[in-house]
Amino acid sequence: MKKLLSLAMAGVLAFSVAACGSNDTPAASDSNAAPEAAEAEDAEAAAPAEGGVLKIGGIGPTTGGAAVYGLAVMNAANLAVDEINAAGGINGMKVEFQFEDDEHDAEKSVNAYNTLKDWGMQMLMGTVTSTPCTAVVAKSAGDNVFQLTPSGSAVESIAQPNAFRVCFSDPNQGAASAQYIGENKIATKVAVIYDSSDVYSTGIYETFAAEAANQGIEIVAAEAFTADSKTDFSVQLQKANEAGAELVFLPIYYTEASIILTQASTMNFDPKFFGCDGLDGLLAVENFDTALAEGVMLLTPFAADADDAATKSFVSAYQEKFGDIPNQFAADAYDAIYIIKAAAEKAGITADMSASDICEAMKTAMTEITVDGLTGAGITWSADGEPSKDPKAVVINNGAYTAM
Amino acid sequence: MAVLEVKNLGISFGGLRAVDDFNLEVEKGQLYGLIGPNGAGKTTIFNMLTGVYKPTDGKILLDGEDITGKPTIEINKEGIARTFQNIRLFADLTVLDNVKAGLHNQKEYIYSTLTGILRLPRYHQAEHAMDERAMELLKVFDLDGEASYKASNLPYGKQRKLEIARALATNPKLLLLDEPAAGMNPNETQELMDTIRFVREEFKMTILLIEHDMKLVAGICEKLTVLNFGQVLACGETSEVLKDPKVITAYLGE
Amino acid sequence: MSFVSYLLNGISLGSVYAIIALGYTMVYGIAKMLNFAHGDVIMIGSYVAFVAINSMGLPIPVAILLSVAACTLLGVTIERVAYKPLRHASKLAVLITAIGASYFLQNVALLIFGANTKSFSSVVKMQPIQLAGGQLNITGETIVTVAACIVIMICLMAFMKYSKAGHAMLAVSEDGGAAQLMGINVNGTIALTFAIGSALAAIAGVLLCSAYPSLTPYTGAMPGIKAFVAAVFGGIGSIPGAFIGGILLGVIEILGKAYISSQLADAIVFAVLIIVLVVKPTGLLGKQIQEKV
Amino acid sequence: MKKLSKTTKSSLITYGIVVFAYIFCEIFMRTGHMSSLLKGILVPLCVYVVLAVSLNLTVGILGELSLGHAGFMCVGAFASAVFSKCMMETITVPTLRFALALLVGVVCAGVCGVLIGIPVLRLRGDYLAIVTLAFGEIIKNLVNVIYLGVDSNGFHVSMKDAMSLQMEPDGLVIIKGAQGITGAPTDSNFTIGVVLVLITLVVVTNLVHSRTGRAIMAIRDNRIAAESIGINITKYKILAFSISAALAGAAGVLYAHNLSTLTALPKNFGYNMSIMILVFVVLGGIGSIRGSMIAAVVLTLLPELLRSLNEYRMLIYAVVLIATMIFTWSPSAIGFRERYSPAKLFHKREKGVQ
Repeated sequence: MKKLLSLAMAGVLAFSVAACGSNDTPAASDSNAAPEAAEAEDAEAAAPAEGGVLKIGGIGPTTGGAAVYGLAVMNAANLAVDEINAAGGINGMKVEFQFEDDEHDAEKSVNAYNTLKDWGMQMLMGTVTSTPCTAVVAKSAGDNVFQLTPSGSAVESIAQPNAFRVCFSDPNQGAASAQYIGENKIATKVAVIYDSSDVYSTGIYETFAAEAANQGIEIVAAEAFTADSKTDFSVQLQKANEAGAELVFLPIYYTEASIILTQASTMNFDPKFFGCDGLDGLLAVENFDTALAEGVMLLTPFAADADDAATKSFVSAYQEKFGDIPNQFAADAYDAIYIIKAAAEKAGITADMSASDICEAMKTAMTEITVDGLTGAGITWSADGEPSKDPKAVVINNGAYTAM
Repeated sequence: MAVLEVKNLGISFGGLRAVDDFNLEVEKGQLYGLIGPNGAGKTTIFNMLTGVYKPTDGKILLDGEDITGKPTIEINKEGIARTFQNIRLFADLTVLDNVKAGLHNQKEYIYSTLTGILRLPRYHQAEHAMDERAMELLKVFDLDGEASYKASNLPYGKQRKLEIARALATNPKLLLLDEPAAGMNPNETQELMDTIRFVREEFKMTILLIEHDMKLVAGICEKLTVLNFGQVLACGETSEVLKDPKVITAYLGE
Repeated sequence: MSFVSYLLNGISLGSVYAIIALGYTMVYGIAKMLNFAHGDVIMIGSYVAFVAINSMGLPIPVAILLSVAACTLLGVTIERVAYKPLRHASKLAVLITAIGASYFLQNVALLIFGANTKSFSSVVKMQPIQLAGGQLNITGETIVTVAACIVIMICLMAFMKYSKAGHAMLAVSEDGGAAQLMGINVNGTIALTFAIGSALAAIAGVLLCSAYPSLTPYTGAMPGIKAFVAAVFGGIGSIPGAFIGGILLGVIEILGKAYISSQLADAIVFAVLIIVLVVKPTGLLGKQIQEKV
Repeated sequence: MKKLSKTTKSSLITYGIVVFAYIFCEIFMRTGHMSSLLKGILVPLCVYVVLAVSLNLTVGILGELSLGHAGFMCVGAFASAVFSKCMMETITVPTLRFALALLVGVVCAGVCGVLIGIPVLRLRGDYLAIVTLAFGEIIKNLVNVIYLGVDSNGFHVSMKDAMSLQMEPDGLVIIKGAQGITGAPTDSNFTIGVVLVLITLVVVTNLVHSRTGRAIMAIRDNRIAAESIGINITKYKILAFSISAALAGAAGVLYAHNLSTLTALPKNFGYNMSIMILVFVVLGGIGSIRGSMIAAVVLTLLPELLRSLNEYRMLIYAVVLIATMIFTWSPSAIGFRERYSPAKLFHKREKGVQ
């Protein structure tokens, strides 16, 4: 057995050495690697295409419990890349997009990032989930690689100057939700059901609770669940009910929300429900009884059944290609690719630039562009990476989003 | 003076009286046999003597000191070592390590875990001394040639011997042997008898043994106690006890 | 009143755990292995039922039967391919293989059915019973699950007690080698156990997803672990133990959430398990095994 | 005496492999021939090697199945990360800070090992396994709800949320519940990792070949016999268990100082991770230190090398796992191997002697 393993070990080593020997990374490699040589190699690789090839990497979970988000991002990004390439690329460059799995794990995410670096990635669109994003941002900042996360919403996820995001930040969403509820006098007694083992959920909950105090909202019950006990929500609902909550705030994802809505209906508990962008996708759950979601309000930048042409064409293209109705993650990713395109055009990125030069140019360009995307019109960015866009509050009416 | 003195020992399991009013006195250097039909309670007595079971009543004195109901480890430290009916070796350890494990509590070989991890001089010195002592013991049982074998790879007879060697390594005052000849052929049994005698002489050991092989019992035991249904049936010099009609009936039936 | 209501919710959740635990404990009792893939067989069973009902439009009883058949086949296949070659190997090796099987099933489901959540429509068409003027609410799913659980438990116990195959299972569970010598087909018996356990998994899956209607490739994993805990809680290998363990686990989880802390629900469940095992090392109804010296 | 030199030789080979691998990697890294992926994965490899070797102490040497090893890693990781984050300003020498953090992590994990070992080790077999799993999950759950902050008034702890810490405005939240710890210094590097691997190997191999190790293995092989020769079962079980826990804590420290973010997700500190480590141990050969080490390296690299398979990656991984288990453990496969193994030709004589 030991011999067997030693053999395997030798094989693995040989494999990896061969692999790394053959494609020494052109972009963002060690500081001591000669830049001229790297550039030359890059240009050589780019020679076949007319304006060269721009290599964009993507990272997110495509296996494991969070796969649904990663797969949506991967699919939508591929869709956007195909469209862009069909329309002549960015600055005449053909875009190559490669997506790596991180299993929603920080360490795996860094591995994915390094794999992409070896591939020659010049910009990164990722990562999909917050914690891995925070880990990867630390690495990409060290290498000075431009990073745009579609959906990493934690504050720390874009703590570095090279990182930007498409979605709202968690505090932003929490505060916006509280403000919206307070300003529109939707409810004064609010219960919160959140996932205490999840970064996104606790992040929103905390700022929501802080802002609620300013808005004259009383949080009558704050009940948690965890990744390990998210089968049954009867207790949380009953507590909310007994505390007299008029509204239940759900800073969680739609998978759990669909159970919460079902259980609330069976126990005849009928408060208003209010959620954030994580709830988007609820209506697209296969076989979900949309009557249950009637009246649910959510702050979401994206609605799959919106009437504008961009959303319509995106949704139909996505559905045709992948069979599902795209959720907000997909929309964020689709936007992310187009944002990269806009910024790259603004910055005049060319394929022979090093990742570090691209990053510098992109950082400036990001603060100068204004993008109309699926997830917001006239989005602009500040230097700290946060997007400025208005959250759209929608309410579910007759199984469809209606603007509020 | 008696090395082992057992007074009115008894144990009940639930309603079952497994051993009742058992008395025994083993003198220093004696080779004492405990015999009786299957289920008579012999091994139960061994288990009480070694602290595996706590007696319901009665007293066990070792060298005059009361050890009744003490935990097994303490009793071993006080000086009782045993072998088992169904061999219990440390199967994945080497023959040598089995004996060295037996030397675990011997003062001259003790060193701390940290000493072992850091391999301080004391470690080398103690391990070396242990190796020597263990090899000595193995030589007694003619096992020195197999010192580096895995214990489970030894043939059956040698495994029984190794168990005795391991028990002796704990430097006991009293050695309990539970059916040492079980499963041995006549030649092996003969050899075993010689070894037991040799051990008694060499180590000035007091030995109490359970055995079914009457040839062995008659050959080496000086005194016998016969147990039947948990009670003492007869007790005394080997030759006399074996002639006792009660004993013959118990063994052969009416 | 709220306490009674929590209790009912606890029983409702517990009955789902119990029905999964029954399958777990069957397999453990006979094959003496922790079948970590059991939770994932449940998930596959749910998907089969989902596809049968929603895509193929089959009537519910047919869909359930199809799911049972599929799971039985799956269980026996896994046993044949992954566990049988390791019958006489270290227990740990089988454990790892079971984990491999679990990963395998999850990833197969991910590839076939995709990662998107599917909403399972309940197979129970019973109206909820309202007591105390609507303050207490017993759902049809709860009633059916508890009833199914009790029926299955009684059937299993009767099967073990009166049928020839049941006797063979008991014999194999006591001593596989001796059973073989007595002319019992040990491999056949173990395969039958897996068949029964997996058939139960299908029913458990359908009921799990009826009560908590969201289906993903990872739906089975956590309930599987919880049910495993429930089985150990009740004394693994014991059929009534699995039932009691499951119900208790559900009740403790719900009451812990309700009265202690909803964040610490998992810790509470596991802490109770530890206390029970420290006091009673083989679970509530487990057999005490004394090692003979 | 021949035997002694044999075990020494074996451990020297193990150390040699590590040192050789280190030099090999350093050369490739310095000359710029190593891929970023491999560079990035070197420290995690050390983490997993330490974990596998330490779990082997519990599973292989003590002979008890533990499914909660990741819990100890979690304790070590969080304790040390808290320490490092607090001391970021005070101690500015990264290596010194890491060494002290290591001490903190190891001690905390070791103490947890003792506390958990006392109730757990009374149980046997699968019951013990499930209780270790339970403890692992409890640790993960607790870490997920702890909020810890420090301000001018000292430390504040809450189990609810960051608001209830009631800190002064100058305060710094160190652990933010599920959001974990971010911004702890990334003090670990490959050299430190390798040193830690070597320390672990030395501790475990020396322990195994000492009086203590013999006692532990005696308990594993036959508890009743061990008791009969005066070996204190409880003491040595807890000793082995807590040393194993402390080493897992060391791995946790390395883990925590490798990335800038630390959260207790089911993936990294839940039972999934515990099982992952167990897979290393079983695949490497229960009780074989070198085997654990190699298996940890191979199985950590495998999913990365399978990346080109995209969505089939984890599927293939599962198949490889099952296939390897059957190949290495199934009696018929063992027979097949022995008949056709090239190694057999060389070892024919050696076998004949036994």
